[in-house]
Amino acid sequence: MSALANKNQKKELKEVKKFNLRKYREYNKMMRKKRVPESEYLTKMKNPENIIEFDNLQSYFYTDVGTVKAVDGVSFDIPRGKTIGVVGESGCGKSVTSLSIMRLLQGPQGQIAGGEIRFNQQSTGRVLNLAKASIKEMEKIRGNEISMIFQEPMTTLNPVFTIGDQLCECISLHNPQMNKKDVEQRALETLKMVGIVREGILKNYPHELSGGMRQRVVIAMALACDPQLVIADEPTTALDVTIQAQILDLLRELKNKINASIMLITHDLGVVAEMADYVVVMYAGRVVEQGTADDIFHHPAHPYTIGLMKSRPMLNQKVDRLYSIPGNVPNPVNLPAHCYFKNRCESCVEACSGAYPAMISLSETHKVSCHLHREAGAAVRQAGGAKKQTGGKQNVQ
Amino acid sequence: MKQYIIKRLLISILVLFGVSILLYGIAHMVPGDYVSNISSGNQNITPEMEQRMREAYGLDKGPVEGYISWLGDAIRGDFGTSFVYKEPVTSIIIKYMPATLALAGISMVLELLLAIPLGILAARRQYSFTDYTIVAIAIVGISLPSFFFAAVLKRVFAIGLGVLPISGMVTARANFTGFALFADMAKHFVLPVTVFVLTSMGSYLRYVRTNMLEVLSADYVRTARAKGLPERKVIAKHAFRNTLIPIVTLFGSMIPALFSGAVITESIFALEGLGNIALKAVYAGDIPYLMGFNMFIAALTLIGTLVSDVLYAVVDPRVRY
Amino acid sequence: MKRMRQALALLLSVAMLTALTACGGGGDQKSNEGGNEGDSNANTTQEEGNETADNEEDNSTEKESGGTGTYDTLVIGVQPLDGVFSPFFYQSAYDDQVNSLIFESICELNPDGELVDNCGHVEVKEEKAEDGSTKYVYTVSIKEGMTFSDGEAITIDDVLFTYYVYADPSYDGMSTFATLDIDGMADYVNSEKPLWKAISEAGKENTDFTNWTEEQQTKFWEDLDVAGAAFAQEIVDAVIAGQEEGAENPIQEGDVKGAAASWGFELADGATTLDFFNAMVEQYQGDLATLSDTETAGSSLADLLGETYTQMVALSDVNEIRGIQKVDDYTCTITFNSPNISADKQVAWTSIMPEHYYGAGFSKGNLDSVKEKNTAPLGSGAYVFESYDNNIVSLTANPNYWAGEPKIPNIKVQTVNEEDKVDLVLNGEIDVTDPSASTEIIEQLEAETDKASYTLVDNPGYGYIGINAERVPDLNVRKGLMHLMNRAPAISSYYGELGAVIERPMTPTLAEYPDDATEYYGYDPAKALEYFKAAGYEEKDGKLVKDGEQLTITVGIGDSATHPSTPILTQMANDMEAMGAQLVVNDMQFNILNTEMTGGNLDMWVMAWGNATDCDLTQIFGSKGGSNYQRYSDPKIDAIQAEILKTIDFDERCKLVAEELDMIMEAAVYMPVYQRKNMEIYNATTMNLDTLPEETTTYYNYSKEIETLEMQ
Amino acid sequence: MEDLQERNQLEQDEFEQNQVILTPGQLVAKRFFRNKLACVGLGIIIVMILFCAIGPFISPYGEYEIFYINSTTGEEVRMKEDSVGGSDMGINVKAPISSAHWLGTDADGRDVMTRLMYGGRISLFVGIIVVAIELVIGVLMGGIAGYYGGAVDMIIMRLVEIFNSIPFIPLMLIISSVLFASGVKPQHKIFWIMGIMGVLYWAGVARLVRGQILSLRELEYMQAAEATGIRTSKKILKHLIPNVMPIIILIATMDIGGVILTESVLSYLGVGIAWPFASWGNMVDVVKQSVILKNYINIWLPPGICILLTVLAWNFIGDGMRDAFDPRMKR
Repeated sequence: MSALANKNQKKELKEVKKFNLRKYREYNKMMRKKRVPESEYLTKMKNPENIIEFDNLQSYFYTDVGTVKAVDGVSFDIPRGKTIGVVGESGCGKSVTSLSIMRLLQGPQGQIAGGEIRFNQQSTGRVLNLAKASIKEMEKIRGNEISMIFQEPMTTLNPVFTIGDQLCECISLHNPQMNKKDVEQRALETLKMVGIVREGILKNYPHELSGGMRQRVVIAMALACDPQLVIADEPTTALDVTIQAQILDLLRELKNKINASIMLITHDLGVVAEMADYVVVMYAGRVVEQGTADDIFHHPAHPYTIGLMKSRPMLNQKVDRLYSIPGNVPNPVNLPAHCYFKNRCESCVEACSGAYPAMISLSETHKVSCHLHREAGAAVRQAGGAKKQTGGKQNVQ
Repeated sequence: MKQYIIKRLLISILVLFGVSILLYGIAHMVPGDYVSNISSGNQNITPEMEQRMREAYGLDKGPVEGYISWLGDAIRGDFGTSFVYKEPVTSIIIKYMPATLALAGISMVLELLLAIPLGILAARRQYSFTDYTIVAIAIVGISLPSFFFAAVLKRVFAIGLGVLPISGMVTARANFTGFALFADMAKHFVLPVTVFVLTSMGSYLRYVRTNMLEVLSADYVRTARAKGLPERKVIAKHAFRNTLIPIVTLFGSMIPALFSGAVITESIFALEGLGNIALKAVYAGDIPYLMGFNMFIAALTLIGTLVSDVLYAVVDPRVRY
Repeated sequence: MKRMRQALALLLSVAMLTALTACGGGGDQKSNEGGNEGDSNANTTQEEGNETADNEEDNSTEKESGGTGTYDTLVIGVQPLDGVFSPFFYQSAYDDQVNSLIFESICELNPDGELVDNCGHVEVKEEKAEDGSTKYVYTVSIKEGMTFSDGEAITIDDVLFTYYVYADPSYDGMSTFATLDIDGMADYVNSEKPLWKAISEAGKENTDFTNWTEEQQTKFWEDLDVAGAAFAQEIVDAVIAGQEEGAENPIQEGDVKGAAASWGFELADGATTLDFFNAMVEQYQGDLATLSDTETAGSSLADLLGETYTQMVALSDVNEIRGIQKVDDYTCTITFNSPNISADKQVAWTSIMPEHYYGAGFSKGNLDSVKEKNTAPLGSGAYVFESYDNNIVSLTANPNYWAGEPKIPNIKVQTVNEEDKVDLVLNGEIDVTDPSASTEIIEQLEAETDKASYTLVDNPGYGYIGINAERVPDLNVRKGLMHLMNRAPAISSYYGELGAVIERPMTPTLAEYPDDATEYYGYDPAKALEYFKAAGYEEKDGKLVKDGEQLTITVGIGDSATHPSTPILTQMANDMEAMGAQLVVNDMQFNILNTEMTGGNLDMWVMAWGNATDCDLTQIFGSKGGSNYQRYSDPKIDAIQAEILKTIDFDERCKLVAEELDMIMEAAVYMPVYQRKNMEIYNATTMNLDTLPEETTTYYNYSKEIETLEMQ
Repeated sequence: MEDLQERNQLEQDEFEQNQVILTPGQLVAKRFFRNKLACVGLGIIIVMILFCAIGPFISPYGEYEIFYINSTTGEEVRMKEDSVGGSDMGINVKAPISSAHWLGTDADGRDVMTRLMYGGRISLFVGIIVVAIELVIGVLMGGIAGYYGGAVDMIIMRLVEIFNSIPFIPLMLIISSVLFASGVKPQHKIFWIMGIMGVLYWAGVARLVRGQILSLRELEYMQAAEATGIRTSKKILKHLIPNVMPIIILIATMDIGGVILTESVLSYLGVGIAWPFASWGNMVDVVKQSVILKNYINIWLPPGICILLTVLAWNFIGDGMRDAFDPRMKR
């Protein structure tokens, strides 16, 4: 019996490998293609007010044990000039979503398998599907129109180049018309903006700076070219608490100073509450709830969101024990057909064993993917007669 | 930095001292007494003559006495006179060094020139056909003894096809001068260098590949990409500079390997270099030369290690001495 | 730091550039050269060759590859040179090959190995001396009007200088000139001795106190008693310590008589160690040096005497050898005290060395200035030394050569590997070389006769297996071992036509070799077992034992993987194992085998002798012979050897030699194995083979007529 | 509510059952066997070991048995027979491939196939023993240096430098000359050579192990272990050794191949495994005779292939091990 199972398992593994190999080959072929005709990636925004629209994004990792669907059918929008918070446990696909925008998934294992990421490029007035755009196009966008702040300031800076080298590299790359002096001037300005005013900072190596300083440099690098969208991927996780506060202050300050959208990825609900206009809650590679900060914090609808809120320590509440959601995230390789949260859910109903729940609008801005709210959603639909829904596709506004 | 180098040099001298004791002790145990060697084939040599020769070569001294007198001379730069060549050891080393240095130097540069780009290429294309091919060739190269490669290459290219000379350093028949001589010598070096490169490139290549793989998955490489740097530049600047760090540490260990390898390669291709002579010296019991040669390489190795440590500081700003 | 980095970058790029140009250059050269060598007559390749030559701006290449098709350089392939190009101090035969081109000797060997005139002449005359003894006077003369390659005239003084260097007390080269019994030679060579030797040799009654005082002498004899007693004590201790546990009559502590008896000396009861020592002195007839060397049980007598007696004393200031006299500018005489069949070769088959060049700074006992010229030889031979680098010795024709300027303008002597020799000739890289012959090489050469030709001559030496008679003292055991050597199949399959089994330990190239000798010990394991049993060995539990010890023989062989005698040992080991005995085979590097053999640490060894020029076997088989590694001495052999050396009549000598060889065979210490052929191959595409000597023998090859050799 | 809990429990169990928890060892093994090349390597080694261990029992010939041939009848005669003394006997050298000699005979008239089996025993054995010795010394010295630091470290590291500065081949040549003279019996020489190679190689291992231990000491859990005040022996046994194991296993697999090559080079230089014993190294060194290289491919190619495959296999295994332990681990 077990031998048979073993055999089956082996056969399966073999097939996985074969499949992966095909995927890798496809990927390498795509990467090697020098020119991608514009028509393949030009598209239209659903709402020109948005800067980014995720439409059924699927980012998979083809590993030896099987395909890991890290992001599976995520759809939400980032409006221009707004801050959007993406929350969820580690491994829920937040970072993969952000890396997908930049097309920085570690290939050939990690690839965007489907869906669109529509980017409203202001400088050219075009709308690009970033999931398909040519690498050339991406290189123009990266660091220039969309920039990213990573979570580990210790390792995100190259240890063998000076701060100046790394900062100026970014500026001169996207502003070829600037001469060396201007670039340096600009670098210093940006540094000043993030609160670093120090003699000879440009000549310093990363290891000569403290963690907070380094994170400021990383932020400066992200802001150096006046991006339209800044993706901050857990910018404070790796820092001391006091430094965290400083960096958050800085981000909040910058939010007002620059005219850019911010996609803030974090598992810290407090940060989101303070900064975000909109919140997206992700679980196991899918969006389970989305809405304005007010919707999510004051009227959480999805049991998972509720759990998250409960597990937050409150200053003015006395509890014996902090709440924690029981159970574990399901195995990302073999995801069940039913709602992924079912095993951990305290308020399961009959329907939960059925198909994965569709997105349900609770209000104009508030959407949730849970069988508990089927009726409520229907009510809204009837009342508002609002937009049509297809599959799990949803818009924030 | 200066202080560090001085300290290292002092330690190196200490180490050299230890090396010399070890070497002298072992060399002195060698039974192949030079005098009995040269006299045994000659029917007419009498025991008295042998004794006289032994005294002349200083072979009648004990190990401690011998070592002290050797050390005393060595400190003054006198490593004695080679039994076989009847010339001061230092001048023999100087005379035969160019061939070995040329062989070892060119091989080393070529090894690095091939190992680094190929290693990077393999890492970039991990799990691709290119990757597998490069790694397979590299591993086959380090899976066969060098003399085997040498014999086969010689058979194919020199004897079979006749496109390259079989052995030696220059074409004896032609009196080449100037550039022609240089070209002629280069031609004679093609096979030995190929053997060298084939048989040792593999380990460096794998080393580069592993390091590159690690660097490629590093956060700062992602950062560089996120800045919008073209992939070429990401690899050439950000990744490469970081792979360089472990590579320079290889520098020190390459030198003894090269010289040890030179012993074999030089003897197969009849190149008159230090290694070939060392082989002869072992067979003939030429203790002064052996001591001089081994000390020379030990010193070179220590210098190599020092240089690689200094280079380490050059390529990695985090390292400060 | 920044500057350092830049420097590094610069350095690296320079290195790369060099490597690249080197490779590029190599590649270009390749194609041209290949074409040139492949077919030097085709017009197209000729043009290519010309182009190369033009580009290279090199005269000699142009000459070589330009239309005429002639070669001006002969390339001789030799095995690694030591670079000691001096007839005085060379050690390798290959260095000597170079020397023979640069230096010219007075007389030479003809194809039959007889000494004939070259640029000089030697003759011998018996003379009665005043004291009634017979002296043998050799008169050496050289041609008049010869010059060295630098134009300096050659006179007999150069010859005398050569003799004096060979005879110098500090001489450490290969020549044994200093051991010849030339009148006054001993006084000249041994003019210095350690004090203790000098006093002891002078004897107790000595009254000549020029070199030491009377007190010193008396003190010495007193000290000698003390040291002698200590010397004997050491032996006694060694004997007692060395006896086996539980021997029947153990020698008690302090029993000098017993110990001496086991050492081979009969003493009276209650003898002291001093008595023991005196007994030894008596046996050695006062020759303390030999006594000390042979009997010692650890310390030498000199050690025990102390440092005062080891200092050297000059016995006399002899600055000339009485027996060597200059007659005129071109003649000299050498007077021998005793007859010596090889004396003519010793005095006349020697290179003439320019005194004006090598003699500067030479004084008795100091050869440093002569040695300094080791790498820059100058002589009167056919060729002049130019340089030695990149593995190649460059020589040019000597216009002053006495027999006329050689026809080939340049000779290059290149060191090559033994394994590459044939291919190098076939590829056209070298012209003449001497690979070790094998049937496969012959086959290969026969298939390409248009490219190379070869000659085969007998090697003036032979391979043998020796047995140490001290370690294997029982004649029956030695004979048994001899009967286990199955030589014929091994030699026939290794050498084929190129070697033959020989039956007596002397090279058959010598005229005195008894050609009618028959097999002395045939391969016969049954007979061997009989001999072992006769020696007292018995079979016990499948083992051949005597006194509880298994018959075990240790044999040494060098480079067994390619040795012709290897199968003999394999078979022997197998047969001995079947009998219950053991053959321990040690595969050693040649130099170690040598040391072990000379040190007497092997029961049996496989070796070869080379370069024999006369039938004097005293060094090998004489009881005092320096190469008597089998450690077997027989007064009868000594006597017959002495007889042979004095027998000038050839037929008589042959008879004696045959008798001597039979005696040696009977002693079962030497098993002659093979006599092989030496091979020389010549490049047929570059050399004019018609100009090679008509007859090539062991003693005569192309280099003897190098001046008339021509290229194509 | 209870119902829900029960159900949850059930599903949780199911979940855990699906998600097989593997021990680190199993994980390594699993990753190792997923590497195809490593499996091929392991296969080659097993085949080679079987070939060399069992082969000699099957082969009808001895390791150094020579074969005679009657030159008139062409009949082959074995060494043990009485007729080998006959006058028309020659040795059956360099015989071609035949049913009696599957790979022919070598230049001394011995069966190549049989020698290949015996030679493999020696080559594989040398590789494993040398590595074992270098590991024992290297781990001990490196461990002491890394663990105690200070003056001990200083002295050991200087020793390491001394051993690193000596060119291996010239030294090995000298040492094996010494060996001959010290009266080592030929059948024991191999053990001496293994011992000496092990002793000469320890320095590299010591440096790696020391480095590893130094970096381990910096790790949090080590400091935590120290803070809890556990005994030194326990600290070494439970924390240091298991963490040094991967690097030790890596060195072992990588070096075995290298040692096999070195043995062949020593044989080539005439100081390796002594006659009459066979090793792949001394069998393949006949390539230096161009006559054999050219005409008798059956003599030199089989041992060459055996060396190539074996060293290749060890390399594959080493690579597989490295990837299995930690895909990012460097040497």
